[in-house]
Amino acid sequence: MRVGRSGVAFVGLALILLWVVLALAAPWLPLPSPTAQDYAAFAHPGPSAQHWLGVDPLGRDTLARLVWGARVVLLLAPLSVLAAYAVGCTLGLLAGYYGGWTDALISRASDVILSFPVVVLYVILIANIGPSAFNIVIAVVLAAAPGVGRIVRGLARRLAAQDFIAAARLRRESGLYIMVVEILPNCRGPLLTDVCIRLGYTTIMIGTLGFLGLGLPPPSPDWGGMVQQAGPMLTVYPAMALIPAGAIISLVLGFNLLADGLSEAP
Amino acid sequence: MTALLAIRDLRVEYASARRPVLALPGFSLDLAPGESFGLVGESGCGKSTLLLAILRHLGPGGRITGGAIVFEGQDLLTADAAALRRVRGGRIALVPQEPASALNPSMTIGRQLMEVPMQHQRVGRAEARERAEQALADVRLPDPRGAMARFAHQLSGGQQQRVAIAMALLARPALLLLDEPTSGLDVTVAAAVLDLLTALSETYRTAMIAISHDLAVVARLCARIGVMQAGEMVEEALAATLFAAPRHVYTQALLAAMPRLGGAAPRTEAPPGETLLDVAGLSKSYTVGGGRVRALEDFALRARRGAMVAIVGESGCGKSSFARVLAGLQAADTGAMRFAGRDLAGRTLAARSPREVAAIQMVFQNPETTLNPAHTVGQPILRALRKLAAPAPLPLAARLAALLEMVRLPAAIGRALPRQLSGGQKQRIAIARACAGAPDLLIADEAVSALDASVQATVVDLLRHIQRARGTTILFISHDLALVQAIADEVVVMYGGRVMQSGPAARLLAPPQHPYTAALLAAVPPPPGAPRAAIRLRGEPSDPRHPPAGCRFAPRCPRHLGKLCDDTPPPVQVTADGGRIACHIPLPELALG
Amino acid sequence: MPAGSLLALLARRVASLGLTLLAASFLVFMLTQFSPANVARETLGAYALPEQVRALTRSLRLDDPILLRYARWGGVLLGLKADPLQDPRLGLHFTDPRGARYFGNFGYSTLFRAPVADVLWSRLANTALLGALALAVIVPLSLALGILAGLRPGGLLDRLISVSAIAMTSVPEFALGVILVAIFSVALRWLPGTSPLTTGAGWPLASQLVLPVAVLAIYDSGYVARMVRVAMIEVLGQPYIRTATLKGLSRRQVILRHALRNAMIMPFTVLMLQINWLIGGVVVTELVFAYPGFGRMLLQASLFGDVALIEAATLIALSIAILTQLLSDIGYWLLDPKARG
Amino acid sequence: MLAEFGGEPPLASLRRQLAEGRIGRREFLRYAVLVGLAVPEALAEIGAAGTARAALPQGGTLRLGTRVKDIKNPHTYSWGAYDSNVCRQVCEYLTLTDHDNVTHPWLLERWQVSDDLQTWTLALRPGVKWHNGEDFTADQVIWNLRRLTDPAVGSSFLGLVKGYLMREVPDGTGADGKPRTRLVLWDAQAIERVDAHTVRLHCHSPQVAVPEHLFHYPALMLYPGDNGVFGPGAQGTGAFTLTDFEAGKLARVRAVKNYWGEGPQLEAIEFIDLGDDVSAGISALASRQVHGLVDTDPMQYPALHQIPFLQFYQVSTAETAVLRVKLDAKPFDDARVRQAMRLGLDNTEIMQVALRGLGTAGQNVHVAPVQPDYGRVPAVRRDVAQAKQLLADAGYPTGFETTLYLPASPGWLAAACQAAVEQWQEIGLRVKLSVMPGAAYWDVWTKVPFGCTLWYHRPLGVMVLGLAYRAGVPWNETGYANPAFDRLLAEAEGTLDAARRSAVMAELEAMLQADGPMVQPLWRTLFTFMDHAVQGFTMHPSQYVFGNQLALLAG
Repeated sequence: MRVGRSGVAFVGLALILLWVVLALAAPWLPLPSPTAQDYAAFAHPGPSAQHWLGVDPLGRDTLARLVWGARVVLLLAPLSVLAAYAVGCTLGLLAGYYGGWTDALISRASDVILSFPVVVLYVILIANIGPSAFNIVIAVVLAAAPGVGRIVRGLARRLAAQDFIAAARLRRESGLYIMVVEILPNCRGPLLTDVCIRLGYTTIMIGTLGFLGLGLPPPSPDWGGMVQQAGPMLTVYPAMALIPAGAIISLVLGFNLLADGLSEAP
Repeated sequence: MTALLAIRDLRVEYASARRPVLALPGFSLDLAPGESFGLVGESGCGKSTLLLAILRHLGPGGRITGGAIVFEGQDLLTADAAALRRVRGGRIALVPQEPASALNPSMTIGRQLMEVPMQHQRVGRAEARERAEQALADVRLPDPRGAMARFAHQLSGGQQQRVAIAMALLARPALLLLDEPTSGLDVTVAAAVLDLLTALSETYRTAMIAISHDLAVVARLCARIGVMQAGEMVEEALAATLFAAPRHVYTQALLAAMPRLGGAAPRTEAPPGETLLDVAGLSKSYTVGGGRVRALEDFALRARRGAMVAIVGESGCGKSSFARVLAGLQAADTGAMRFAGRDLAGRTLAARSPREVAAIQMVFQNPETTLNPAHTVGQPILRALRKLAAPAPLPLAARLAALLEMVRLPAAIGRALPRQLSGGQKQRIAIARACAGAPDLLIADEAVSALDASVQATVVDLLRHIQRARGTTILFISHDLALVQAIADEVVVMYGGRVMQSGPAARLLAPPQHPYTAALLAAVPPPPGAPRAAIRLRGEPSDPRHPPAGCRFAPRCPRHLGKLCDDTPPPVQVTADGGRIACHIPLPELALG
Repeated sequence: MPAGSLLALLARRVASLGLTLLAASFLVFMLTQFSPANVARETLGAYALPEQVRALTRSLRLDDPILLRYARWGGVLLGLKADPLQDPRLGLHFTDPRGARYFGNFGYSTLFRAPVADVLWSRLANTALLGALALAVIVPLSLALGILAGLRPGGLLDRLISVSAIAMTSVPEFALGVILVAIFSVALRWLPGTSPLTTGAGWPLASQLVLPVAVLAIYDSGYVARMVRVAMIEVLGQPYIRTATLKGLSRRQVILRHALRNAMIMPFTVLMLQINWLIGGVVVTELVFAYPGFGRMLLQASLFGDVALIEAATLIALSIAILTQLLSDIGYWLLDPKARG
Repeated sequence: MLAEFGGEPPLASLRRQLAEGRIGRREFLRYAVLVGLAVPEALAEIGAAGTARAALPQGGTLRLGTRVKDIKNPHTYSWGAYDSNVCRQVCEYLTLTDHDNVTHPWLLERWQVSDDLQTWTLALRPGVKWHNGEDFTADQVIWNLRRLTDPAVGSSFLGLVKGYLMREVPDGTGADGKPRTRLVLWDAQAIERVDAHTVRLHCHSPQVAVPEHLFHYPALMLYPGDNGVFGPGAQGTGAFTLTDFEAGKLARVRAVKNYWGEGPQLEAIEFIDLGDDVSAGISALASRQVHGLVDTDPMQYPALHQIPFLQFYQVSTAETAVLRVKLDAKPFDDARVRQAMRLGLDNTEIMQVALRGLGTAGQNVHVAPVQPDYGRVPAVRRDVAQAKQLLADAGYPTGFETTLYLPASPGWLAAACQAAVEQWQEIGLRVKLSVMPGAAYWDVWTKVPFGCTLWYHRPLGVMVLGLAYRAGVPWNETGYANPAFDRLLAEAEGTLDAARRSAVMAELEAMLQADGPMVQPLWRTLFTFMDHAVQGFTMHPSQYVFGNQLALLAG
């Protein structure tokens, strides 16, 4: 049973690594520039010897855009999840360890944000502060940090009631030391799974924003934007939209399979 | 008479990551109809596996790889599913450990009970209802009809255990399997459950296999006892024989570790020092679920330097609350707590001086949560040395090694992670950690109650060693009166947040005693053949949010006087030998027992 | 105490609803401060003269300080004051058949140039239809898949279902929409590619709902099924299941009588949360299928900077979310005897 | 504008030019009807006859995919194709400019213009009735025109007629202490009632385009009783009446009985909102949920082109995207830089990418070959080496970095910009794109140093040059100020002699090619697809739909 499960996780890891390797190697791969327009391929955008996966509606190499787009996703998704974790863990630890008013304040504020339907929150945020890599990070932090905070708060509360925390207090450790050294390392297990799920979800979200026209400004290769731009060509050149869609699916699948494997592992 | 149950060379394995673990290498047992057999052994020795193997229901990964289990002439190992279902619950019934989780939380008690006769005796609903209600009455559950409509969580632990017993007995099985029937219950409640089981087995003549880590419990229930170690029965004998003349060295160790009333160890020889801790009128309350719980009320205690003072009482009596207030984890509401001349009552750790913090340290109850699973076990000791201990010329590593040596652990263990340690080892680490700052007072809050008997004994020994060798005052908190009476110099008996009785340990055994003290003593299972104490308490501790106006113990007191006890807090009476008893019954009358 | 605790719960929830709405509405109002969209310009079109834009900005009082605008908006919403935009002297022809002053007046949508109330409710009804249908698929599908998978963890069926469920949740809605349209509208021509909810073209309403519902249901069922599976596995590992088995009950009886109800408690909450998710999930789906619903309206309003409409939509979405939470609490209260005390 | 006709009566001048072969028949037709010749007569003069309409089938509901936006205040409409298309079926205009740029009388029977082009007499068509049976009268026309020119109403019609019907008067001081002005009709009698069916416009300066202005999309003739508000059941003179309307979803008009003109054949028209997603439009057409689209995006072409049951319609226009710079902003203040930017682009390729071939390459002159006053200039060629050299000369041997601002819609603007940016890379220009929401861009479009502006179709090149490149005019987004250019432009505006004017225009265009403030890479061909069942449709350069001309084949 475990072999089967970890096999699934392995597939997930392999999918992620595939994209990571491609993204890292992008500058050295024998690919055209992701923004270069091939006017010759324009009329026949399907896969060809020059363009293995064809070109996009503006005649740009799909493979190159996928690979360079992977750099964007694989930078933005982990960065924003990391930032969300930094904020979420801080809030969660404060609320969970200190309790009382600190907890009430943080928890109520989180409740307000968590009550928003997530996509609505992202749309309102990005539509108002404008689409850019930095703002996407801001949006993910605002939308995801309360969720992380809630998990960490629960863990911290449970851990704070344990005897080793009382023991630490008895040796006059500061609150900061207890939160960071005593509590935080023990949140690792449950959070690791959550990180993977959130990475997958953030990838979807970045794609969705791109699809809604709220993604990175052109001509940056943006997977969601690629699907959206190729959407009108679907009936004529289905591959143009389905390939970037497949790229997003494979990466999200990778994160989700890994999360599944991690959560099932002992 | 043929055997009801014959187990031959039973071999059980559990799948594991590397290779299968042999839980039972070849177990054999014969049981006659109506016979009761007790199996004792420490956790992980395979005794629960045996019970589940008999019912052929080993959890995931468990596999019976050899042997035979013949029950009423049928080999259960080859029985088909239908036959197995007839046996389970019908002919062999299990009283599970921890009834709280063994009862379905979303199904009424009544429906869970009715399932048994409906399944095994093919009776209708009405008939099943009647039988279920009768069964609840048989296990002496108050208000059986009302209980039918309730859910498990609405019952207390003792009541849940009675329900589980009723469920097991409903189909009139030929064999009853008892899995740790009293673990998790308070001593007075456990005593009542044991009484009930004894009575029932006499009434129904049901054969019984009872397993426990507590030799006293199986001895109380069963005529024949097996001692199990690592999957093998190392000794088997009649109860009286086993106690009188244990043959196997393991059995001897078990017996030696078993605390016995009156079997007092040598007391502190050191002359009583000056008063280190003087607590008076201490109160502490919490808000829980919309109500106020008075965890401590007018609490008083006095400890001399170098003495071992014990606080004893059942769960929720307030003993741990006191420990936390004393340690400074929480502040008291009112009262005085003078420690080495300074009042600490209203001051938590943040308000105490470094020296005051270092002076009072604590060893916690649960070995599983006392160490941070993310750090090596040496880390908290090192931190304590750095934060609490006075500067010393020796390097930290050497001081760590010395502390580990003091708790009789090898120095190398400091680099291990908690999960690589046994429960006893963890508690030793906890003691070393607490001693790093050379405290004047060490609080041991139920520090040994989660440990197996033999381990418990060695940890207690260690504490007494520290007490003697370092002159450390020890506040020993426990629910086990027998243990406490054996090791402590002074004992405080608590109930419902109040002190019922206090005084020198030795004088607890003889009247005049508080009725609660007497009940606690009576609840300690006596060795086979010894006379049984008759005092049993009614019901269970009342809701701490709504305590009685008078004596806290009044609702359960066997010597309840009436309105006076209910409405008026009892006076504290001082006995001739320095004991203090809070009771309305005059001392001479109390002395009559 | 049980009934009392439920009442207390209700009271707490209503109070938190009010506070949350207040906080959220202010948050959204502040957020629209950052919006680059200029309502006056958008209203008048690209070629309006700058002075026309300035005049309309003044008329719409868009140059007032934000706190003042927020207070005014709140006053109008509560029916304490008349909507200043309806002043006929402004010549905006903003009139609301309900009058200028009533409770629940969300004001005037500058995007649709109509009272928000005129725009909002019919779209909400359309989205409710979509959401209800999606839920009607999600609930039985995810429960069936989750329970089947949870019965034998690690078994072939479990692995099949688990991996499919993960795969289902790994496909973003917009990608799924594109894929389904490619298959069912373009290649097979079985279903219409858009869902404008008009039947003139011969596509019955039902056929227009199939793909949007499928997108929502497929993405979400995978997620919920995994939750149900976990709950089922956890419940099946509980001691009371062993008790039931050792009573001599058959596996079927154990699962139906003892496992299912307990295994439903956690997924029930999760399922109720899906209503909240659906409100957001429809944004993408409605865009892909040109469905005249709440989500697409919200997207348009956000891109346009229509504060009144964004506020209204947000508050309604939040109210639904919080009311669902309340429903889920009540359901939990009914499902789990422990919650009843 | 055409300020004068060289002293000669306009019609006589046109006839002479036609006779001398100096203008084409189409141009003659266009100007002749503008100055008052009825269309059949004008057609007769050029030897053509109106084509008889084939018998069209009756009945059916036409469904068109579009955006359905608010239509309540017709006089303030701002989206020509979206909102006025619904109202146009119900309410009508005094004139009609057809897909050939020829303006016909519509609710007017005819018009007459004084030789100085300052007095326009508009005769109403007799027999036109509102849906409620009332006569259509001069008083109602005057009510509409006064309302359209009332600044408080805020109609964009005002901008068109400002130059010859309005004047500014002081209006106190503003909050900033500066004096304010407001626009009023230049004379109380500017709009004169002659009799019950005749209105006369008195202009303070000559204007030839009055009939075209009367077809400006907000200039709908509304029923005064409706107080300028349009909605279901509103009065109109048109062939249809509005029955249902829900913004963002659907508008539905139903045919009225006893329409004064030809048609309608259709029973009803539904305008169905398909949102902003261009894919939805394709899906809707492919699934035959709509018969056609009002507006299309070049990206939709490949898919729609493939659908067998669709008919392609197109019309060349003067709609374009201008990548323009601010002349006072470094480094664009150097003419060599601007020239390098033009030389760095292959306009044909940009057009191919951005419009998928549905257009023609621009010559960086912002006057379209389809405009009658276009003057022939040499085609532009990409020359990377020369562009680099020019940049080096200007002090940018390695190029420079800059940001190009553009509105988010329409989408092909971004495509054009991306193509240009990619090509500029080769000459060392590193351009970042900043896409702004449309409303945000239109707020700053005259201020950003480097922007991409969409210019819609206008019938004459001089109109565009006058709006965008004359020194000091409000829409001069580049700050272009060239006295020689302005002098020549005024000359072109006052020249009716086509050959002479084209020569002047060629000079103007050459100036723009030499030191102009922009690159203008393409001209758009507007197109759409309609189901074969749709009859009588022609593609209008402003995407207008005339429901009374349309019909649906059964089945």
